[in-house]
Amino acid sequence: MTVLEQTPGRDESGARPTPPTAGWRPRTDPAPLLPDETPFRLLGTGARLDKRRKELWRELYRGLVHGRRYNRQATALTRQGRLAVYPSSTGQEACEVAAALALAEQDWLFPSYRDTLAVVARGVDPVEALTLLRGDWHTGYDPRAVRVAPLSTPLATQLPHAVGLAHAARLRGDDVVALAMVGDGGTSEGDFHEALNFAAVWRAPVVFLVQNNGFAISVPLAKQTAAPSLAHKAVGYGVPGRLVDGNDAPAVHQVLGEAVAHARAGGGPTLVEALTYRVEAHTNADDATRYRTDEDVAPWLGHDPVALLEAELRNRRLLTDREADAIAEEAEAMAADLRGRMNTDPALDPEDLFAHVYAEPTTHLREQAAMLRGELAADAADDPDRADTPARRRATGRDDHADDHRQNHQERAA
Amino acid sequence: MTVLEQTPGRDESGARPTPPTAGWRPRTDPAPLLPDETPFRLLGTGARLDKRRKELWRELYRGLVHGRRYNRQATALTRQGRLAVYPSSTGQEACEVAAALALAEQDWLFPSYRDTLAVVARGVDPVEALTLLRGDWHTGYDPRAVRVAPLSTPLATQLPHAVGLAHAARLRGDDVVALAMVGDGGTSEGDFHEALNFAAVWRAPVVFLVQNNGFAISVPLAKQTAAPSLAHKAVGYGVPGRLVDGNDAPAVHQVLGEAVAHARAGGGPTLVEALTYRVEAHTNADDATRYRTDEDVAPWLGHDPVALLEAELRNRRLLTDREADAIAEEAEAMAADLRGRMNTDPALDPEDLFAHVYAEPTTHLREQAAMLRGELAADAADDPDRADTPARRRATGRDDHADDHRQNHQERAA
Amino acid sequence: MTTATSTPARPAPPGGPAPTTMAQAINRALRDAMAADDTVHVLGEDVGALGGVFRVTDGLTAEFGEERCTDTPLAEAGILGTAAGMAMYGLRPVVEMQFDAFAYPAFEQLVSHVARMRNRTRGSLPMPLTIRVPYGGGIGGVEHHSDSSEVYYMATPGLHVVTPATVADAYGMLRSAIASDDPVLFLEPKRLYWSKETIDLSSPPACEPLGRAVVRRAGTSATLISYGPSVSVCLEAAEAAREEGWELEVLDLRTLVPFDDETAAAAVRRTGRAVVVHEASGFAGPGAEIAARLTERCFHHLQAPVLRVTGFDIPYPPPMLEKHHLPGVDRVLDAVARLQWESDHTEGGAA
Amino acid sequence: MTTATSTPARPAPPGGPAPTTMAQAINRALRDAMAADDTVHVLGEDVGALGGVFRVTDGLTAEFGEERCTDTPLAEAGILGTAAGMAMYGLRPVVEMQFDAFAYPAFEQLVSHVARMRNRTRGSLPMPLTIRVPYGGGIGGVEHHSDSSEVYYMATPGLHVVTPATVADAYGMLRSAIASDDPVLFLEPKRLYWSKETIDLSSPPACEPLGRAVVRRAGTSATLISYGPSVSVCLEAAEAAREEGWELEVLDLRTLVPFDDETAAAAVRRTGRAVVVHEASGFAGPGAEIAARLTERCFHHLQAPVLRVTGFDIPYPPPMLEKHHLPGVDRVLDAVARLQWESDHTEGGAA
Ligand SMILES: Cc1ncc(C[n+]2csc(CCOP(=O)(O)OP(=O)(O)O)c2C)c(N)n1
Ligand SMILES: Cc1ncc(C[n+]2csc(CCOP(=O)(O)OP(=O)(O)O)c2C)c(N)n1
Ligand SMILES: [Mg+2]
Ligand SMILES: [Mg+2]
Repeated sequence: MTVLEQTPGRDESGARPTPPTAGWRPRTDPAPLLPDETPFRLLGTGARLDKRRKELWRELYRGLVHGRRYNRQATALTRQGRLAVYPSSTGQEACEVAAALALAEQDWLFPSYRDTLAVVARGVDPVEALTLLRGDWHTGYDPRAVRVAPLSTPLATQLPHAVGLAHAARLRGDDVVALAMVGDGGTSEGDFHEALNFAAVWRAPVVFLVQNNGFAISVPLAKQTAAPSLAHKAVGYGVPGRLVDGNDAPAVHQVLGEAVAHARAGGGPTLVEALTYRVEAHTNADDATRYRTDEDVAPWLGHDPVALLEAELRNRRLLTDREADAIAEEAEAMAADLRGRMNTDPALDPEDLFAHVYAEPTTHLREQAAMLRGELAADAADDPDRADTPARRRATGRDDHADDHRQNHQERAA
Repeated sequence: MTVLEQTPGRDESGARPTPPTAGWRPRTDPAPLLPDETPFRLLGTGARLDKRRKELWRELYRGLVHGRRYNRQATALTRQGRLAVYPSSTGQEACEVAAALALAEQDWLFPSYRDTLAVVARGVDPVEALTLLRGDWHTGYDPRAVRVAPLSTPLATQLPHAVGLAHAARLRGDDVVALAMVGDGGTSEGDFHEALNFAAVWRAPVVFLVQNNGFAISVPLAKQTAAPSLAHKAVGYGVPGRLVDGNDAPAVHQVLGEAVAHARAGGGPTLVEALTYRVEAHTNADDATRYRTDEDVAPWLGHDPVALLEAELRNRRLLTDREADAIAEEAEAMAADLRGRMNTDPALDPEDLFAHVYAEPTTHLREQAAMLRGELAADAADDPDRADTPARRRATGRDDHADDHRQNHQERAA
Repeated sequence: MTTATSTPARPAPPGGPAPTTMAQAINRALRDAMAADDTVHVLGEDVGALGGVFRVTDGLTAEFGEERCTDTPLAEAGILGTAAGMAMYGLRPVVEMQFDAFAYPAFEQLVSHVARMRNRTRGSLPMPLTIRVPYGGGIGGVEHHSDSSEVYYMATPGLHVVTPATVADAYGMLRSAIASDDPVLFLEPKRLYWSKETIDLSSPPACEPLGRAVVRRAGTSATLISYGPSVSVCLEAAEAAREEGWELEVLDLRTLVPFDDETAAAAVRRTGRAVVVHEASGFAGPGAEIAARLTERCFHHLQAPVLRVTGFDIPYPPPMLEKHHLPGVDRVLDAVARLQWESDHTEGGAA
Repeated sequence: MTTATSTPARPAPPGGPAPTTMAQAINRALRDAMAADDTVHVLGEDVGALGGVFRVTDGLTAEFGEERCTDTPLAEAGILGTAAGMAMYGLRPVVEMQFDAFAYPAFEQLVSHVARMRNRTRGSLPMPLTIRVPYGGGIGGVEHHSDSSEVYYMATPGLHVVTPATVADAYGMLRSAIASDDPVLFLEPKRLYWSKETIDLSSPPACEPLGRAVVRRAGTSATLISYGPSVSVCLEAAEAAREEGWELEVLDLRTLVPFDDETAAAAVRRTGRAVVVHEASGFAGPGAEIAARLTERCFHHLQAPVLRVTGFDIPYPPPMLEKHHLPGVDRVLDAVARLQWESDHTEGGAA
């Protein structure tokens, strides 16, 4: 039996439709696919922790502190003109960090444009992760090497990629899970729907993490969907839907971890909705006062992922002042390093514009590259007699340079 | 309070997101949105009928018989080359007819490419309804006059149109419901998702009818979705999902009627899944033996919508032999009329190609129309001296006809 | 993501000439159209409270209510598809696509329905839709925020495609687009949003109708043909060209579909030399059609082939490199220099 | 809906020359590619048991299993998007879009990802995807079944766009497309599916590489430039033209991107006159680029402007009218006649 034949949608009769008998029943039981009424939480529940989990919670804390600092630093870099734009995930660090930590080495992460932090938490160099946002033309990191897809700007379009990659890995017999991140707004796109459906039909090892942070730029969730929750979308694909407090890092990690394990075991995809909040404006260029008030934000400031975890760790005596200070210092050093390395413009070679459009540049692109090279050389040449007359810079390969050019011209001028 | 502010997704605080308190609850109760475990049925349930319903059932029966005959006749017309293609709805007549009858005069129908029968059942001339399938360039009927959108070939693309139209009518304060039809395959398209979501958020008066006929051309439902049922998709939009035996015409009519009434009363959209079966091949051009056997089809032939209703009516003594014969004769006459009127090619004017591309043909299109007119005139002219040399047919407005043409040419030739 | 401005497009004061940005002029055109005709509805992502990421719809929801200016769910096919349905009911929707590249999800709705609905229904269901698309580069946008997608629309029969190059045109052409009974792609050059003119929007200057090109600068040596964001580049180049002894004519096409053959061909015949300038990639770009059709119509007047100065045939470059991609004054002048001037050829012969 | 054929594209017998249809040649190319490379996966709507609505994938699932040739859910963006993901993992997906117009839902995936992924990742994530699109008219298809959508792809940097005109090319070019490390739009002229050639697919005839145009008929009077479904029209026209005393050269472009400037320009320079012929609409159609670039390169060799014979600028017409829309022999000859022949002009002068 092949992988595809094991998919859950298929009954024994293979491709045959359900007969029209009075005994028609749903093809799978919907009950276990529906999310719980309340979001899953761990912080404040008095959950018992073994040693491994204690370590994990501390590691999560470290990630949150670094993440918070990273967000702050990146936003500062936009003000200094060192980044073209930065969509901060302040307030959402629990989701970002837990997503990265839920994956094994060989797994793939498919981040959305807001998820630089998850990319960094996965181990990508903090400067490289900012390459696109900096105004450079490429992802910076090597996606195949780090198993992190490019940050996806067109919303929800990365979700089918995650499905295809996970499906391909499964077909090849490889143990790879893909985790794809999307926002509440992104769930409205057709690509979200198609990705979920393909994943379910193919039983692909994918985990979909929706960060419901309340807004799509200025548009609040109520204008985005009328669903009981976004996790309720899962049943429509025959996929389990899970709801989690997105500011409770251990809870997010646990739900994602279970979903990853389920996928790894051949159980197929899971849709996870994490309830969180975008504390800052959409990006540095946005003015959030136009669509929400400080009062709207306030309750969420009291439910801060960093503060929540820190309080719990201190309560449980899993974090000393000294340790907290050390982590803060480390984060400070990371920020200083980031600042320093972002302080210079990257050296971009204009000819790279043509280098990777195709495996081999076409003749046509080589001509264009040559033209640009010529222009740059002319600009660089300081000799004013040669450089100031644009007419001196000529592209080649045109008919006016053909052998019979002059002759033709003379006929014409005659 | 405006229409949009009454939408269910919005709590009192307007655009503000739910606070992150432990008291988080689904924004609407999912339970009533979930479909029943078994499809709704009326035939064979001993339901009591008042006079109005008796009349309705007889009317439905008449529609089914006509519909069945229409499908048969149209398929025959493809064999005679009178129709370019015909996607038959044989076996699905209950859905087609009930959909049309569930609507009031002022309502709109948005059919899919397979739903010619629903269009005819709504009252459109049987020949006009076939115009596009015949190979003509337009819908035949006037969509605005009959409130039937063009049969939609690109799958699921008509669903957002239905939402937009219903929403527009509601904004204008008009009492209009839109009923949009789509196949099981069509539910996989992004447009299905986006239409359902917009409808729910806007609380638009739309009813979505999915005819789950088991196949999308050759692809069986199991490869289309892993959902418990297609009706389970509804909860993910905050919309009620209903499941009905699609071969039970009174049941389909009742479920659709309730959904239409709900929409009319401002309750918003409903998603109805009708379980039915495509008894014939996808179209006359398809070869269904490649993907299913006669055995697969057999159980459905025993659950035929026409036979089911006829048996019930006869059981209940609501149909006499004489009445049944009269209806069959009527249907025969309709088919004869159809045959007769389809027996000639419609008179198409090639210049119509340019007539409705824009409100006013552009200069550019007028030139092209003139060129075609010239060609046709040349072809028509019997004078062989004039017509046989293509070079005699000249388009106008080119530079070779400019005033200085000859002069230029002579310069050049010099 | 979105490189937005935080400067609101505050409408110009109601009376008298005042410095006005293109964003403000578009905003005013929307307001005036909505006030004049209650079937005009604006919809899109963030067009409500936020006023759009470029603030072009600023204040419309406040003035006309959420039903007239509506924040939609985030789904472009859904936006255009529902707008098509609204148009089927007789409304005049004005749709905002947040950025050029984010109009692509709506491509099927556009090509298969919006462009063809009138035709398929013999005029029973016209599509009086306006689709506003901020397009083009030069604003330092990250990837997917600077595409010049006009040729996709030009190649689709049934659509009108227009783009303003001046503030006054932005107002007048948008009013005309909204009034049109056909679907109009109204392409807004992003980097001109903040360009200013002193105009009186309470009595807007007369504007040529859609479908007419306009000569922005008269000249005799050669004709620069352009539209939208590249018109100002051409005007600058024409200024600079005087040093070289050239008097360049500058034609602003304004409407790409339907194309104003008469004005464009006349301009080319006048000078006998022409260069088409645009930001979009050259290969199969807008300039291909412009060059091809003008050559068909003016062949014997041409002293040299119609040349094209365009973006390269590459994915739109990032902020740090876009200056190399965008047609600039130098590149335009280089092309003019290649138009086979006699003096040039003498030189050439001597070289 | 789908105007399908019920004649299966039964593969030609394994050895020796045999009459083979284009559909069979494509089928064989897919089989051979799948047999040669287990990373080649076919996916699309109805490509499995049915073998595709044109039977082009006939037998592949039976031979290679459902995992290698997969019936997908009905969602084109999903098909192309998941295929892109498979390519990211190193597979070589071959995607079937059932008909031209049904590729539009995948437009965003194509333009924003498939065409740009290699560039954005500096080659780390190439997209060795082949996207098969049956295109063009002439088969009596109802609306949305006969679009010539090639210009949308030509205008998108990062894609290769190819289309065969002969059975042998269909085989060879598809093998090359699948072997390419870049995304290739492989456009299959629907009405040539049943065209036949006698070839030996067990040792397929050598085929020019992608990127090369081929002269299908030598001539001296003028050059007809075409591709895909219109090449045979041009050959027929060339035959008929002899009566008029013209010896027409016929160039089959084969690859639209990258364009074979060298061969095409040489052909045009040889005759000094050229007509571009295609089914797609003319305005901003493929012929615009072809005419514009050949004029740029051959201006002084041209005795007349490069003319275009194309579909009208209208939505693709219905079966009953398509004959008026499609470029036919007469219309091609009319255009040739307008290429300003001397004899002609003498006549013209006398008229
Ligand atoms: C297809 C597409 N449409 C529009 C945009 C413009 N845009 C960028 S971010 C954004 C809002 C995203 O909201 P959400 O999905 O909730 O993610 P969040 O920003 O909250 O992380 C929009 C509309 C886009 N990037 N892609
Ligand atoms: C967007 C789009 N993709 C593909 C097709 C080709 N096609 C026509 S009918 C069909 C199957 C439709 O299946 P379903 O939605 O279940 O409707 P049914 O034919 O069963 O009525 C397909 C794939 C199409 N018409 N539109
Ligand atoms: Mg959000
Ligand atoms: Mg079906």
